[in-house]
Amino acid sequence: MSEAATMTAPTEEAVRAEVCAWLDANWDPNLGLVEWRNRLIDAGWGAPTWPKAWHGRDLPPALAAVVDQEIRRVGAVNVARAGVRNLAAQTLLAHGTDAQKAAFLRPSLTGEYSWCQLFSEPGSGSDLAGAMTRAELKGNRWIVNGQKVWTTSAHHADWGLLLARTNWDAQKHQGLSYFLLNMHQPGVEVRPLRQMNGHASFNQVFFTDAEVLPEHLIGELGGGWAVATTTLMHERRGADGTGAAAGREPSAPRQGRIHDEERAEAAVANEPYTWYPQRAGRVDLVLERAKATGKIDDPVVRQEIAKLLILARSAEWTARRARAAQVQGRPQGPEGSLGKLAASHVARAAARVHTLISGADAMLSGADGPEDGIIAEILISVPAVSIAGGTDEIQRNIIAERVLRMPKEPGSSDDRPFRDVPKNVVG
Amino acid sequence: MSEAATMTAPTEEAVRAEVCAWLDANWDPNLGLVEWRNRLIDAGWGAPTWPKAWHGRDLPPALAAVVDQEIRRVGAVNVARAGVRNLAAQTLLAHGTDAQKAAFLRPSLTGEYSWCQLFSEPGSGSDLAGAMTRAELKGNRWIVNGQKVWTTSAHHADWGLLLARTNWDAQKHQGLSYFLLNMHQPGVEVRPLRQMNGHASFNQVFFTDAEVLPEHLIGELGGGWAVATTTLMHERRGADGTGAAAGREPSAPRQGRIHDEERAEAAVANEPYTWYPQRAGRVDLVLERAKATGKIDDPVVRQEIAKLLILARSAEWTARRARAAQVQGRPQGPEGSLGKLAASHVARAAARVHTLISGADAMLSGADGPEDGIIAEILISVPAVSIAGGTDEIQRNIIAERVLRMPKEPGSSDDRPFRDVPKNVVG
Amino acid sequence: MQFTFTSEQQEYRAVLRRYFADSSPTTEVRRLMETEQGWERDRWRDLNAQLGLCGVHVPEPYGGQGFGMVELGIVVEEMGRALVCAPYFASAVLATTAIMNAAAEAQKDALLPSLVAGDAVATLAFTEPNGRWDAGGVETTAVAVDGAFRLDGVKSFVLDGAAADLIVVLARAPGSSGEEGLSFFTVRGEADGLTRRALKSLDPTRKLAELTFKGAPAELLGELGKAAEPFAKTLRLAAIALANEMVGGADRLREDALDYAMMRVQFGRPIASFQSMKHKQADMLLEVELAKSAAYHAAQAAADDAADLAALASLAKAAASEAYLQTAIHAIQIRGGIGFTWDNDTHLWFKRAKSSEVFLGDATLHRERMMRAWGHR
Amino acid sequence: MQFTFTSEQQEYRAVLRRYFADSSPTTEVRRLMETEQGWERDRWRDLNAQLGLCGVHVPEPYGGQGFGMVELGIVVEEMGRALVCAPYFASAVLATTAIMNAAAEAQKDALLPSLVAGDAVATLAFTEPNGRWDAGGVETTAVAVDGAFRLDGVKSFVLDGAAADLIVVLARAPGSSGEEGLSFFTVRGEADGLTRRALKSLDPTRKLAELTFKGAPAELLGELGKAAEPFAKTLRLAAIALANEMVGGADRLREDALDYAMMRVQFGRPIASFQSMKHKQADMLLEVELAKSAAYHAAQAAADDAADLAALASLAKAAASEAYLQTAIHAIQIRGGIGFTWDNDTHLWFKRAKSSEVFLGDATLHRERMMRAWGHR
Repeated sequence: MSEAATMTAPTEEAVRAEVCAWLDANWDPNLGLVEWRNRLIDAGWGAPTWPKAWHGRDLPPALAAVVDQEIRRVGAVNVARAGVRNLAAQTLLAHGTDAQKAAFLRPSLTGEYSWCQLFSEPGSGSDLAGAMTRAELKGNRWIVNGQKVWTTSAHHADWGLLLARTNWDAQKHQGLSYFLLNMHQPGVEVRPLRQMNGHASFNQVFFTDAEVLPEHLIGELGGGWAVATTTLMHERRGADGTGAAAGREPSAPRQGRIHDEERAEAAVANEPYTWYPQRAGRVDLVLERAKATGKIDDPVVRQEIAKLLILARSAEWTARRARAAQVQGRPQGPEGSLGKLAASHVARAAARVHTLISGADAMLSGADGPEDGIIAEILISVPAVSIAGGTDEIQRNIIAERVLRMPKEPGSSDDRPFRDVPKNVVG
Repeated sequence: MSEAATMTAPTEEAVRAEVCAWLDANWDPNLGLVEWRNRLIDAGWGAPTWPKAWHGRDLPPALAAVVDQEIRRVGAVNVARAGVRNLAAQTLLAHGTDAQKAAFLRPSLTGEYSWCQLFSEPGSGSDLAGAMTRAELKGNRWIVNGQKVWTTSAHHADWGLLLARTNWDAQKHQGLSYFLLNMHQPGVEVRPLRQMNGHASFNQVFFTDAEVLPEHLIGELGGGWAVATTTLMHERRGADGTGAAAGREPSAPRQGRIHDEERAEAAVANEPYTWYPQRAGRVDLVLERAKATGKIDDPVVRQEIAKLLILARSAEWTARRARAAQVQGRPQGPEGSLGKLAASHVARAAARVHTLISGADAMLSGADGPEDGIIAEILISVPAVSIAGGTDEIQRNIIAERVLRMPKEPGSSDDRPFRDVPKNVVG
Repeated sequence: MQFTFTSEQQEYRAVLRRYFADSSPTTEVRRLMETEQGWERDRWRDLNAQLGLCGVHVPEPYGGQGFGMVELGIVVEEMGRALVCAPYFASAVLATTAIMNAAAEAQKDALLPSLVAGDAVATLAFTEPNGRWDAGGVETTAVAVDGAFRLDGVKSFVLDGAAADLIVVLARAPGSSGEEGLSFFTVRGEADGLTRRALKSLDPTRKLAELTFKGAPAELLGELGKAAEPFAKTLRLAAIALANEMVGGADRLREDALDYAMMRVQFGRPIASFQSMKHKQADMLLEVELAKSAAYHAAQAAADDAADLAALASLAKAAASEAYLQTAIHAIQIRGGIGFTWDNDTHLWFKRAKSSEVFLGDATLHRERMMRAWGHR
Repeated sequence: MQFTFTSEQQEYRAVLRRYFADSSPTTEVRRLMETEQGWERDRWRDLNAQLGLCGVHVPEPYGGQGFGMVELGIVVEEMGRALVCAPYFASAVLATTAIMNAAAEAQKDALLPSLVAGDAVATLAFTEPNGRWDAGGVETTAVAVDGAFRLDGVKSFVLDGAAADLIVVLARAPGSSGEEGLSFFTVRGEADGLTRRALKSLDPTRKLAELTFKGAPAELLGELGKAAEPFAKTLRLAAIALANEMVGGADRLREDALDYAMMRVQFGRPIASFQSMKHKQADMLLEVELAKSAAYHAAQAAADDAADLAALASLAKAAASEAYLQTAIHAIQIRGGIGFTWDNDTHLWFKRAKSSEVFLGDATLHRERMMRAWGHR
């Protein structure tokens, strides 16, 4: 939101009154999902922190939270604002042309366009800027060839946020450009990527002469890294739990055509995430499991459970300190960047405790395993927490350099032309 | 010992028989300490692994152990071969001229010369090659100015192993030279360095125009680092517990003038080390303390004690695997370099367990503290284990690079002239 | 539940931090810790007069400022950060809180104002040589001899016990046990039948004493036999205060270690540029921030009089015990040999971390208390 | 006590390592783990025939090679390293050891040769759905009905229990408890009154089954009511064997993770050149070497029939449980996302580490057993 906006921000009471009045007048569960969302968008209630010029009201986060609250309270559906969709929108708001904003923001909020992020590659895991997927301008088309990986929802995404190399003679970060790629075209092949826990919530995406229109270049040619960092910054916020996740909260089962449409949308969007609670360690199951098995009476197990609860609660309170500071509009303290690293510790500790509690049963999975296989899924899913969305090692680098302002390692600034930089052979 | 030697090594029986016969004929507790040691040295039994040309017999470690064993068995005194004295001798054997060996080896073995190591400086802790103490040749003397630190026994040493910079325009490692410095001269001031546990087992050594004779340069001018690595290699062996520590084992109280002399010598040599057992965590005290306090019945404490014992025993067995391989003359496996790092883990775990066992009493020290203050001394001495003689971080670097053959970090090879390298300002 | 400090609270913290930085440099800490008492009465009275520290959580009627546990938490956190040598924890936290929880109105009127003013220094004597941090460990007995009470028994680990003017003592009726028959008493520091012996503490900035009562004359504080509940409440608040003091010290250690790493050069580069150092500092930040969150949350819960305060207090103390000591260990390690020397200041906080780790009960004890308080059994 | 392997033992290890590397690549492990049985009888018979694995620790009179626990430790370590899919642990380690410890001479003559030859596959059924790894957990009863024994009860977590030809079962006299009234029995895999159900295991390379006995006919093995001591001895040796199998897997994981770090490039340099990676690899080496020392020492102690073997066996299992899982966690982390994929081999060992962590009792159980065995109470 703009500086000007914060200064002239209306009061909470005023906002609450205005949105309530509007909802009374407009909310109707028998509307079509897209139809209703267009109304929200026209009124600026769907994305209150966005600029007035683009479907928003320039409201500070604290007041936007009030709006979302009221929309939930009356049981109304909100716009589609979660996950990659939000990253796409924030990136367009920051770097898009008016034409691009006009073309993509509204259909994203209505849910008509769904998105996926095409950054990671097999050869460059933590080193996103080392992308080797190439985009070459041939005639009036960008021709894309290469391979991406860890792409959630690629199989049903309409558009992809693509980071591709357009200049191999420039230094690594200077040779990248950022495109919007239409996923519905022959040059794009999406293959599911099976994981050690049997789920396939990610995809590999292969480009063979895939096409991108010139007007779908975001930002400057060769300026892709700057655009990507905006996307990543918003992604990290989400991971820290400090981002606006309003759209994600599941609404209680309600009647009406619009709710059915929303549930169908959510079912598709959430399908890849069914095991994510297990990945996080399911701290919520620990006490009931300990009581069910009688291990709650074992002093040694009690200590381990206590350590886990202390870690989990402290992490939760740390995230809330960060959110509270953000809502107050005060500069966020160090606590903001710690959420992801803390989550890794919590998940690993939870897996240990679940093993301790389950004993021999920890060897069993599926229908034979405790909690109908949930415990086994925890044990073989937790290793992903400290990797997905930036490994613990990367998180520590980020905390050290961005929060603690510690210097980069020598030799980390590599000014060779990218074609001369050592790379992994992938194939 | 030389290659040739190993091939023609005599049998264990032969060696045992020969040394026994010699001891029967020569051992006499009423001899003077130096007198007796000179006999041992003349016979080559004092340093059996050393070359025949220099007081030794070119025996492999396994057979040398037999000799030491027999000397202990008959209750005879051995030569002075422990600690820095051994480092000095090994360094001279590897890099000294015949004149230097002739001048220093024998009086070291007899105990007439005691030694200290003048490597570390306030400005270069882990970075020994960053030494800033300068030696300049003026007329026919090397004039030494600067400051050393962490010098054990400097206050009663006769000679110092000095690493000093003789060329500031060469790269860091090329500008160093290695000298033997006479500690008994006006230009040398030794000040005790008090530690957080109240002990002062180290010294600071200040040089103000201290003098070194040209013939006391060891190895090449500018070749000091190569010589120092020999010293350090033998020091690390000692730290790993894989070195020949025969001389260090305290002999049981025995009668005779020579034993009194030896005890007096040991008292001086061991004085700085009284707190070292506490620094290592005193695992030996854990069970009796747990039984005395009744904490042995606490299942939680039992687990922590068990973890400690498992760690300590495994570390001990790992060191013995390394020694056994060494004695067999087989190439030492990775287990050899792990001793020091393992010792840090053991000590920290022991401090935790002692705290758990002592409870509120852990706040008390001296006569009011448990075990007459020993527990308190453990708690405030353990932090030194992971620092002294190479920090845990340095140990990990060494293991990664020398054992696992992992590459050095980029930028770690610094070919600037030393005068241009950033340094610490030391007050 | 509030998760940030108000701007007034932040301003108050800033004032205290500046003040303690000026008035309690480590040269001063070192000077005072070498004295037998560990603090100086005049300096302490002045400091208290200027900042009104002792009354921060005491209602105005007794001369206090009428703030709550959040403000008290800020005071002790800043004191822990600067390692201020003062009888604050003994007098303002332990004794004053016990009096507020247990005493009759008239007794509060009589005792609190001089403690708030810093004219008198008090402490709380409850633990005994058995080292237990609960009512069950109390063996000292109180008997009424023609109307006046007399105490017999030994108290140990009494904070500033050798210097305090007034000692609040937890004792029990002969033959009683556990939570039964417990009462608070006040005993004058100079009372007959009371022998005070300074204990040699591992942490020279925290003075402890052993008090032996042989028929020492005592005045009943509050209701006879009803001390169990106010004592438990006092211990909860004390644990929360200690946790806040500890995270203050831990955060100071972390910051100083970071400054050192930024300044110290090895192998031709600042050691702060080594990845292992960067990761260690990141881990330290995480551990300290988590412990701070627990300590702040407990203080806020106390201000809100939360139902599960007992669990949250033990949670905060357990988290602080681990985080402070671990941070102190790292802080020495980061400095290498220098960090182990007497002249380097790190050991001052290391020793405070070590004594704080077990004072009022170690992490293991408080984890078990937390589980019980939450009813997990 | 011997702290190195003889050159013969080292040569034996080298032969096995080469052999398993050729015969059990991960393509083969993946193929077999997808089968219900998890191994193939013919392949197994051939492999055993060529290397005489099943008889390594069995005296010559029974067709074995007459070596001891050190050689058995080498076999299982190399199998754990290559993740060989075979009924070795069930038949050669558990069942064969139980028979050697408990059976009468004539029974050994009758049973051992075919097990040593690999013609028959046996297993040991002792744990029950209560998941206890000791005699006290046994509820299955044996009753003599006109001269023949019949078993009733349920055994679970039985290794290769669904495929074994012969099952050695630990059962007790009705009404007995604890160490009393325990006897070993043999039951044919196809016996009436025995229902076998394969359990879905988290670790697909280790097949477990639940066996339900309803009046199943059984033959007494060894002395009636005297199984407690031979069972305890069998468990000790099994724990030592498992510890050695585990350190083999851990060392393989460590080496592969190191190779990956040397080869993988990020930010224009091999990730092996990052200090945090170097330190992690050093820590992994330390943890694995310590666990290897404990496992080797326990095997040697078994060969020497050391007095405190029970303690040393539990020590080795506890150390291996922690080291194997921790190494597996690091091995995945070092590879990043790739390490979490199904096509990457790391998870095969991770899952084996996870099931081995609790099989025969977790680290907590064995730490307590070690303390008791050493008489620390």
